[in-house]
Amino acid sequence: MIFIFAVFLLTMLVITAVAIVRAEDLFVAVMLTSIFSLLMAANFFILDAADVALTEAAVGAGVTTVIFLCALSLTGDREKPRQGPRWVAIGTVGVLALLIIYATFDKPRLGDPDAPVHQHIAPWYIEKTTEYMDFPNVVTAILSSFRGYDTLGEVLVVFAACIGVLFILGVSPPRKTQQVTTKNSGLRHHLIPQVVGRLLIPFIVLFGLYVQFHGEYGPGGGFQAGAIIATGVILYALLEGEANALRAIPRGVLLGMVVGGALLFGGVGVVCMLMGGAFLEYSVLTADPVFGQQLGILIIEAGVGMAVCGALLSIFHAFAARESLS
Amino acid sequence: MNLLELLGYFNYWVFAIILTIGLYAIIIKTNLIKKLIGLSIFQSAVFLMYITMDKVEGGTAPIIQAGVEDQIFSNPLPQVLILTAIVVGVSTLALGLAMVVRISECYDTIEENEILDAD
Amino acid sequence: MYIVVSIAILVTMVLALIRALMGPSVYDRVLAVNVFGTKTVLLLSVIAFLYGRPDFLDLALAYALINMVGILAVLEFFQNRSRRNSSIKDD
Amino acid sequence: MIDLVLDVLSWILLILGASCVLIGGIGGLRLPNFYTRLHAASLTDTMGTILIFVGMMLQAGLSLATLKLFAIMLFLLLTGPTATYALANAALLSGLKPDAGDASDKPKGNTPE
Repeated sequence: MIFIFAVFLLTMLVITAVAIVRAEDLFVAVMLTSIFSLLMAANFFILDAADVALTEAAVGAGVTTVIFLCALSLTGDREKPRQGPRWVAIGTVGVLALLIIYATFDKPRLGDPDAPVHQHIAPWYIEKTTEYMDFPNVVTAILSSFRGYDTLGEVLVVFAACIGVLFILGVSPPRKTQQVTTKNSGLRHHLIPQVVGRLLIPFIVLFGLYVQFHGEYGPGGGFQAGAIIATGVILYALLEGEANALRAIPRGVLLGMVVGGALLFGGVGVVCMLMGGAFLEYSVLTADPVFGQQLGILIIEAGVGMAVCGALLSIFHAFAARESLS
Repeated sequence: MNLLELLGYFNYWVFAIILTIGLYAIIIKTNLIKKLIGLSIFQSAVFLMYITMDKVEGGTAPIIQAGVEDQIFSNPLPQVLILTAIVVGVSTLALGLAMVVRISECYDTIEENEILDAD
Repeated sequence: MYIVVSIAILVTMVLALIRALMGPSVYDRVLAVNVFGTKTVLLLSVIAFLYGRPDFLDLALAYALINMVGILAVLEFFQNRSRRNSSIKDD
Repeated sequence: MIDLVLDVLSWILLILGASCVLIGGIGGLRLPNFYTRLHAASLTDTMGTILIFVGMMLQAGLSLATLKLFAIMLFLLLTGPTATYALANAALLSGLKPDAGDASDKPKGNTPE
């Protein structure tokens, strides 16, 4: 049964990938990228990865498309056709594909319960989650507690990427500097999208909060919630103009969210050390170790959500502000 | 090797094909944004491989249901790795796009060969 | 029975993908992307029932809420582009 | 008895919805120009969505899942026609003429792409 879905979805995935690479209009390529992301999320879902599919949905449907479009409107959306032979590259990647396909025959087949991946530490995680944390979502438990160091590292990478974008785009462009035109947003004149959009924004933010705080019990967590809330604010910026969105949530607040989220995550770790445990060992936070774990996970998930939401919005505003300058 | 077993490898083959499509775009396209799109396709292929590995036959997503005994769960560990990687992927993609925007402001083009000629 | 429904949705997704690849105008492609998004929401809901885990409907809910943002962003970008092109022509 | 009736009813709704979706998909591919294709898309967006979701709600019974399904249906019914409207409006403003007599694929006037 899963094979029917897999054959359909994966074939569409390959066709879309080929079409993306062949498209000469970059705008078309970006639109096909959003189809690619939808297919990827459906694939993740049928392969039992509900959390990953939710992340792909939250990120791929809104944020990626918007950032790509902002960059396109700053650079130009036509790709110049390439002259010269391309059979060398085709030959190289063809041989590489055949090599990888040959290597896959050594891999355990799809869904084999005896595969080495499933023997190592994963069963221990599944078994101990109920004992240590007493909530059902094993993915959240691993993400925030068992492998908390990893997640702290990832949050710092998001933080660093956000700072990098602000450094690169924050400086004023070399030409046409003082021409701040009051560009009116294209969607402002359309009544229906505006009304429906205004109606949707609170629900998007509410759903983001639900994903944030329900992450221990169902698919969700800080990463997904941050992306969903950021998408809601981006929708506001599309409808009301970017300047109004910036007035609603100023840049300082966004940066504060990024820094504060990362600091909250690290701070919980340090507090754990001060209370006699190891770094990010939440059990020592309260007298009851299970409740301590739950409390620690709740706080650091909030930190992750803040950091991701702030970082994505800062990146969006950096691109959009550049757009209104040029 | 019967048909079903061959089909079981289908996910890995698609991973290989998408990976090489992304690599092809990175190698041969001179447009920098197209290169970044190729990079994100490449990245998605790696995600697909990890998620393919986590599937267990007859398993369900690793969220323990109350009152259901003897459930098989798919492997949660690759899911955790990929979940964080997706968000990190978007922010690094934005970093790359920011660099492309700066390059286009300085050189007025985002074609690689024209930039090399201008230098 | 859910399988019949999901296969119908999958076939529709294939048709929408063909329309997205064929064009001919950009609006056709955007329309195809929109149809594709709606069909993904339907497919995810049906699969959640097929797998017997209706608590995973969150995913379909996320897409139902967020999908419009991408379409609106594309339209706004497109309007800006045509306005920019016409202003270049005017100069 | 009532269970059986509900079951049969929900299957009928699901099959009807699936056929609506399929017809819309075929229409989106086969119809001659953009504005006619919009009609096909609206068939899958509204009729197919309502039928399939009501069918699934009857299957789910009274539970949290029904509430979520209702929310998804509501948001799809809000966003789908809005997106289609915005699309049609943008196409009209850019000069793509809805011409009933001419069934050609070629856009008229100075349309971008």
